[in-house]
Amino acid sequence: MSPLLLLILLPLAASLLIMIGANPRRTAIVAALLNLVLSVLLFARYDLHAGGWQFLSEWHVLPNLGINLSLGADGLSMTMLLLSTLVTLSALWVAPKIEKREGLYYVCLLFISAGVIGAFSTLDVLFLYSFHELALIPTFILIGVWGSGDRQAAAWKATIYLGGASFVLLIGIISLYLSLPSGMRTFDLRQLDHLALSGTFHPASWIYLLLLVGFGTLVSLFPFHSWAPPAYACAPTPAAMLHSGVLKKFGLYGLIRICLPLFPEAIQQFNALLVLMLIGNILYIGYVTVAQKRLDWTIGYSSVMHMGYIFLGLASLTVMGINGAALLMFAHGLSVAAAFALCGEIRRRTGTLDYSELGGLGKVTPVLGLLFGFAAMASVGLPGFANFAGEILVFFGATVSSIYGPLMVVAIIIGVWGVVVSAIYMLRAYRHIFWGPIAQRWESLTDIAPTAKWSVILLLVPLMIAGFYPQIILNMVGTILPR
Amino acid sequence: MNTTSLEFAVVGLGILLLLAEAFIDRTNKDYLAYLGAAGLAIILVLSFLPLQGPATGSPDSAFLTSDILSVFFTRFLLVSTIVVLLMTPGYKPVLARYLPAEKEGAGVGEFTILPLFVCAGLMWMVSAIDFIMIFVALELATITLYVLSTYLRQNMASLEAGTKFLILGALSTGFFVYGITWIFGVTGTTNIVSLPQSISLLPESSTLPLLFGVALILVALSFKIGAFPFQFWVPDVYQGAPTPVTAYLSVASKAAGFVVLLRLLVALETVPVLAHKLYAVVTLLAGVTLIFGNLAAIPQTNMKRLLGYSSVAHAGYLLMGVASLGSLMAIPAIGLYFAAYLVMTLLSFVVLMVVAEATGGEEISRFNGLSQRSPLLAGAMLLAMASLAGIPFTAGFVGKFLIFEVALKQGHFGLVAIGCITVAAGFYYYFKVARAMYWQQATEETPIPVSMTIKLLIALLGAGILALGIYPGPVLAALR
Amino acid sequence: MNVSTIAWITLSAPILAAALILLVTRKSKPLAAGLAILSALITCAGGWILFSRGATGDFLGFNWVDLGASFQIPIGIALDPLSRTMLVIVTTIAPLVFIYSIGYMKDEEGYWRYFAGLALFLFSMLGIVLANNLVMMFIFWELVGVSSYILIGHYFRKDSAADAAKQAFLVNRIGDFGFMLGILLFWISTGTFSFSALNSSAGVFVQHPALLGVACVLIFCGTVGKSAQFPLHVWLPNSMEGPTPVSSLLHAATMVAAGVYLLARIFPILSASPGACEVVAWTGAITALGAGILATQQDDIKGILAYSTISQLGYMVTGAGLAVSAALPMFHLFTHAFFKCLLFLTAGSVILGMHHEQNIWKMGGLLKKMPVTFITYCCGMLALSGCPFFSGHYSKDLIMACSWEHHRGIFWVVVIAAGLTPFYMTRQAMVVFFGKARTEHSEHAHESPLVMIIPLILLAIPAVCAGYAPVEHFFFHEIGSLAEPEVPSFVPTIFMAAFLAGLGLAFLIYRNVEKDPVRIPFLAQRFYIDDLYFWIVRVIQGGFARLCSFIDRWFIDGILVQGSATFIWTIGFALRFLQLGNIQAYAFFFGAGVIGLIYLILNVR
Amino acid sequence: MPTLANYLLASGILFAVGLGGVMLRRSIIIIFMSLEIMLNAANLALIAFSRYGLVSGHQVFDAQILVFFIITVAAAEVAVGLAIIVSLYRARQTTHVEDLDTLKF
Amino acid sequence: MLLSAFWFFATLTIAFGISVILLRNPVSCAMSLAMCFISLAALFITLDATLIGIMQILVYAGAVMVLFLFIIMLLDLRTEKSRRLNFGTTLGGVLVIAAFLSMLTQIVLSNPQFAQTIPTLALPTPDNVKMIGMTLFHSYALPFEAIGVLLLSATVGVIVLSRRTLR
Repeated sequence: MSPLLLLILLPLAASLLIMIGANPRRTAIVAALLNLVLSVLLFARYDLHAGGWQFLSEWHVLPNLGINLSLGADGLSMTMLLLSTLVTLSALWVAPKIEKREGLYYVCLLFISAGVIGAFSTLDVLFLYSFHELALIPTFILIGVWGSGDRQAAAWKATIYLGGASFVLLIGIISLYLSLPSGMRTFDLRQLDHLALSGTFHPASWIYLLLLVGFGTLVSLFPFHSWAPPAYACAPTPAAMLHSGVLKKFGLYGLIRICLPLFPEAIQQFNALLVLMLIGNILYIGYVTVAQKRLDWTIGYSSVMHMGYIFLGLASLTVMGINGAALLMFAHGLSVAAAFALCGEIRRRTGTLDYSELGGLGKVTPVLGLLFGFAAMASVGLPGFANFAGEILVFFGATVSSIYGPLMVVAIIIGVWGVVVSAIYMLRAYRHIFWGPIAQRWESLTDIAPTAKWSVILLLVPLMIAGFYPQIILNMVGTILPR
Repeated sequence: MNTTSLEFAVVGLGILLLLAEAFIDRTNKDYLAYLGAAGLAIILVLSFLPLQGPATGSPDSAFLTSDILSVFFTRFLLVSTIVVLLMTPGYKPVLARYLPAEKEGAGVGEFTILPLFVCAGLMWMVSAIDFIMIFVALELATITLYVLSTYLRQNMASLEAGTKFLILGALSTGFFVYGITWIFGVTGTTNIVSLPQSISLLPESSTLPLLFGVALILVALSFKIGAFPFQFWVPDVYQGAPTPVTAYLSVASKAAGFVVLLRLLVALETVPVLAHKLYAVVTLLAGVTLIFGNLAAIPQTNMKRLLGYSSVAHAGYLLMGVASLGSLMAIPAIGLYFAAYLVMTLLSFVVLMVVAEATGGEEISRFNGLSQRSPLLAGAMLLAMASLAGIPFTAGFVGKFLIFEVALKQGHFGLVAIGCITVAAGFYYYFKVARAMYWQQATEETPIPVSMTIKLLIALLGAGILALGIYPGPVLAALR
Repeated sequence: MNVSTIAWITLSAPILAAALILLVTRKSKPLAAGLAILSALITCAGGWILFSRGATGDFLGFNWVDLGASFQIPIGIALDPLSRTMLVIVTTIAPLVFIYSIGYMKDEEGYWRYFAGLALFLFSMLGIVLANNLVMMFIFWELVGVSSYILIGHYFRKDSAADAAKQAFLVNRIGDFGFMLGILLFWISTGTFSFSALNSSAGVFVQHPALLGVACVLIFCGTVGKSAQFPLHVWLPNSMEGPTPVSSLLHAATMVAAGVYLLARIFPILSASPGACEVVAWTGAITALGAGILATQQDDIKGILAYSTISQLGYMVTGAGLAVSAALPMFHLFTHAFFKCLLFLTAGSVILGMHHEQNIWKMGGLLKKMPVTFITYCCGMLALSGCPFFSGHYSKDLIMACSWEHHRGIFWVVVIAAGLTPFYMTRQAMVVFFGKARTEHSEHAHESPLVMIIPLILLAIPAVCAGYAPVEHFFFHEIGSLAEPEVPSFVPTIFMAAFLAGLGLAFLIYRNVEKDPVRIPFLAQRFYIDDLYFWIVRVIQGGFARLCSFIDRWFIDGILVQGSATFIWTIGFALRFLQLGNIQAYAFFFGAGVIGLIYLILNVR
Repeated sequence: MPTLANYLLASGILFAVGLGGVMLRRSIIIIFMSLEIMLNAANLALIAFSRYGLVSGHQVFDAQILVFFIITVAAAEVAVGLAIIVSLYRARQTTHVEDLDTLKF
Repeated sequence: MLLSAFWFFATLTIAFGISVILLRNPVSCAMSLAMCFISLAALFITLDATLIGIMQILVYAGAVMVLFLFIIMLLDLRTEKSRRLNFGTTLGGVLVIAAFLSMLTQIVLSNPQFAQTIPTLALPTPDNVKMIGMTLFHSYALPFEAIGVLLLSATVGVIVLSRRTLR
């Protein structure tokens, strides 16, 4: 059995066991732990010198349509798989005690996990898409049943928006497939890359636009972002972690995987558009974030804003920029998951995330405050966390490509300014929640529980390792790019 | 083995069961359903033996054919009839409530047996290549379905549905017949296969009358498949008719209509003047049907009515495939879509029947909290809804994927754009059911009892959804 | 041990200490302090060894980022005269402040947090000093920022401290915005960010002097933020909310000087751009003058020192902008480090003696109660004021002379600032130590414990001597020439006159006064710059943010997203009413449909 | 001699009359009668086409067979239809289409 | 001769057809319908479709009409109450009919083939029944069998629907 298939099947098997009646929490965590161990092993076993796709396996589904369930991983997928398993374990671990329908809760989470793992480990574009969609219904249920705030509206919006967008994406994928000469049609990434390299394959540039809109919406590219903040704000903690930390990266992964190699000209052609949109992400969303009055919305919008940096890296079309973008994907996944985990912990204690009601919690929950400080600083892009390395690389990449036009220069300036903006809202959040005088009613709060603490540390440690020595990730990611 | 014998076997089975019903004195008529299902299952197995069409030159060969389409849809019809038959024992309580019965079980037997005649009619219809045969087979099926729709004689909804179906159905029959008349008058033939050749010999002046006839036939077929603006009967009849009949109408009867449409278009494709116009019209029909079906479904609150609109919506997707017949993959795509449609629609009707019986109503709000009352039913319904909405790894996704693939291949960009909007709308109204089942609280907590037969049906149909969604290869191979 | 190993140990000892304090010794006060001090002592030893060995070289640690030959970000140590001298300054002052902190922080909560922060700061500062390239310096630059944030916000439950910490971080970030752009601009122009390569790359810019100017000014933005130059100076006075040793170490002696060190680091390339130098020099001069003026009207003992620090940093920056030699600003940095550290520590001693009272108008007559503090304070105060035979005199004099030589306009500005320094320092000394006790606290003030006194005495020595020629030669002969330029003899006289005028005037005004006889609200309110910034942040930025938020909620989400959903829903809602339920209506629609379809099929082409 | 067009127009008018009856009358029985008129209009056209034999040039009997089938089907349809109308009447005491409007929207 | 027969019966057929949809009393309607069918049968005979013409009279004017009348009597249907005429519906219906007829006329008149008069018969009339019989039971055996099933099914259906109580 292929190790990657095992990686996909473990969460599914666990959810099956839960449906049959196994202890939900224990089963889920064991499966996630096994998955993490497995993915770390695979990460370590990946042969950097050989590069390329490894751990390959293939099952025929519709061979004459060129659809096969082929699994395989290169450095980028390995990185994303590691991210997925890390966040999955952390999310399951940090999940609070569920009173009603505990099984369904964990089944939904495991399905999301299986979906993202599948998406990151398949070589077939159609399965890439399909696995991602596996998360749609579980998210709908999770937000609707266990969410907070205006959860129903948020769940509806996210579901319809993402459903519609991914259908646009599907249309794009089919168009891409159809633009291959008949007889050579395939969904296999390897063959697509090969055809593109050999110059026999020139998909029309409007297909790129479809893919950009489709993938872009999943990543909350401005102006297709408005589903994300309410969904994250209202989702139960583990769902928000998985969704913003991992699932969202799928869109970026798709852009790197599919669009970069196949649409070299179209990307150039529409780069100005992309740059304009990402400026919207950084500057406009940045300031929207500044105006937020609740922590969950702040983090939700901040995760939208940070996508702008990853897009900047992609738009730079340079080795540095794309490396930076990939590193940032990994880093942002971990940091935003940690932030949401802690956000959930705060909410569980206080029942509110309104800045005007909170304050001074640092005194009664020092460890929570410390960990949140780490997460906030990571999000701000402080050196020592991988986010910083990613951003730096993105800036260097963008600088290289800035010789092509003044728009990129504007984007860089705004991007660097965005670092200031992100500091504004993150420090504001920290200031309002943990610092300042403490209100009487918060005096008796308890500090973070060990499970939550360790699940956040589980996210922060790799983040710092990658921050101190980003080359670990860059070496892996670099296998998809020419040096 | 000859194909026609399959239909006669079904008719024979029906007559046999009628006799049994008449002479065996049992109040519990469940055995009829099981016998019928078993008989059909045997016929289904037989259909996998090497089949031959009627021998060339024999009189039957002018009426029936045995091609991939007919074989596939014969099996399709058999499967859907089996499912519907197995649903009937679960529907007994409703029949008992609305039939003026002298003793227990009266009327149940006929309700179980009549679908067999419909099945035979539809089987003839999918194999027919002559308008006369199509007409007769269509009427056999339709007239029996009038009876079945009105079956709950003391239920106003059922009566109203039956009357509407009867009048509008007869109206469409009128147009069908008139259309046949004109085609026959101009070309001198009623045979679809020989139609192109006859047309090629015609003088130019005959084009207009020919088009007139074809247009009227299209009207009748649009009525049958529920395409806008001939869909008006669909939501009303679906809502009012007995649930197993609705399921049957929405799956089997629609499929037969599509097969005829396909045969007609495939034949006329070789006629340049006609093909172009026909595709334009079908494309337009597909567009308006998609919009109407999906958008009007959004505000629905009655589950059966919602499924009615959804059936119109799916007719739109199927018409999209029909409009793309120029592609080699179109017919397999449509066939697969139908296979998917069968499992997902029937599954939702099965669950609907059980839930409606347990809660006493068919509104979506009756599903509130179903996931707590019966995780099995809720899970099955969720799966069906996911498939109807087109979530990957379900049959519905593969169907949509192939349909949109051929549509794009044929350059129907407008349809695809409409499709994007309607798919999003579809997410909304299908997920409304999921919301009721998972988000809402149930008014009562008691578990819903599910009989073994229903459990078996749910398991089979659910497995079918997943199997088609993950590994559609075999079905697709059967269509090539 | 070879030089490289010593250098790496020096650099990494504090971060290890910080990590250990965070992870292991949080519970134990002595262990936390001990670890921090141990690491400081190790760095001190390392610093002196490296200095005494005259170690020179570029030691690559590892490639932090390595994307092939074309792009690498190395983490490496550059040892040269400049970094060695700076290393010695930092590592000498740091242990003293660490030790002093034991006494000062004895009764405070968050002990471990404080020492971990100090250790982290020391690590970051050493990183800045030793960095061999701009990106590495930027990394540590940011870390310095965050450690400063942690330390200023030590009393995080006080609103003022929390706000001050946030402000310090953000203002620094604004400076770093320019710094980062400068790095990018230099890199894209020269293809390198290593200091050695950069400083010899002036040739690249021969064709594009403006580009070089812009790049240098952008880098200088980093200095403006970190060294609190106008207009980003606002955070430094507020940062006095932190514990006094922190103010002493970070916000007086070392961290704020990092900006000056950065200018010295890129001095060769900076001096190749006259335009950039002009900007730098003027910024420094304006800062020196403006902060000097503001210092005269502050009431907070630390506030006065904070503005004096800004003013002195202005001197240093001016020194750098005169493009004479990298040694010029460094020399003032060197002397300033000692006397300003000393001044802050004595201020801390006073504050502790006054039971955390910081308003000078509530003190008075402390001369007798805190004699050692007073004496050491005088050393620092006179050095700062530029009194002859005290260290500050020499470095200031040099800058003054050079500015006469190179830029008359700046000279006059600097002279006025030089006159203000003795004025406000004398004011402070008069009010705090002379006269009679104004409050209860000042009557019961007491001398500080030994652990605090000893660092004071130890620092007083260099505060006096650091400017003497042998010392200067010992530390600076390798960095660059510090020869006094040939200036007319009246130039030193003007300087002396300014000193005496300031001293005398303050003595006359503030002798035996109960409350401040001079009240100038415009100055007490800091030129209203803080209010202006507050207004900008609140109204302009806040307004923009709210506008964006409004657009996002009501236009993008409201009209575009929800609107289109509602639109579709409405169409659906309307369409369902076609389904009238009436057979005749259906028949009519059917008939109309037939007509339409026939018409279509007949007429479509 | 009447032309084919005469017959076709007559059949067309008859068909239109039937269609009009379906659209305009409210009694289900009459609507049903109108439907029968439509079928008979088709029969007339069929017989005419069969007699004139446009393609073959002589009388074609296939059309008459079709008419035969149509008459049979129509009879069955009438039987079932009237049975439905009777049950409707039994349950609602009405044969008016306006009264059938519970299923809508 | 034939022409005048055509005009006579065609006018009659259409007139009775129109009276079906105009008369208010159901019984009159049914009678008009019977007359309509009878004149239609005459038209069939002018077209040499004697058998069909006779069948038309037997099945339609005979059996079907009796059924209609029987039901009208059974249900005791009175004159349709003169409910307010829905002007919109009426106008719409008339428009649809007019459009249909205009299109039909256009189509019929556009084709010169339709202008031909009745060709002479190749075969003598008496063989008509035989020919139909041969065709029906030989070539059309399959649809004929299907019609049989249809009748069976319809019978069962009618029984189920109209029995007062089910056994």
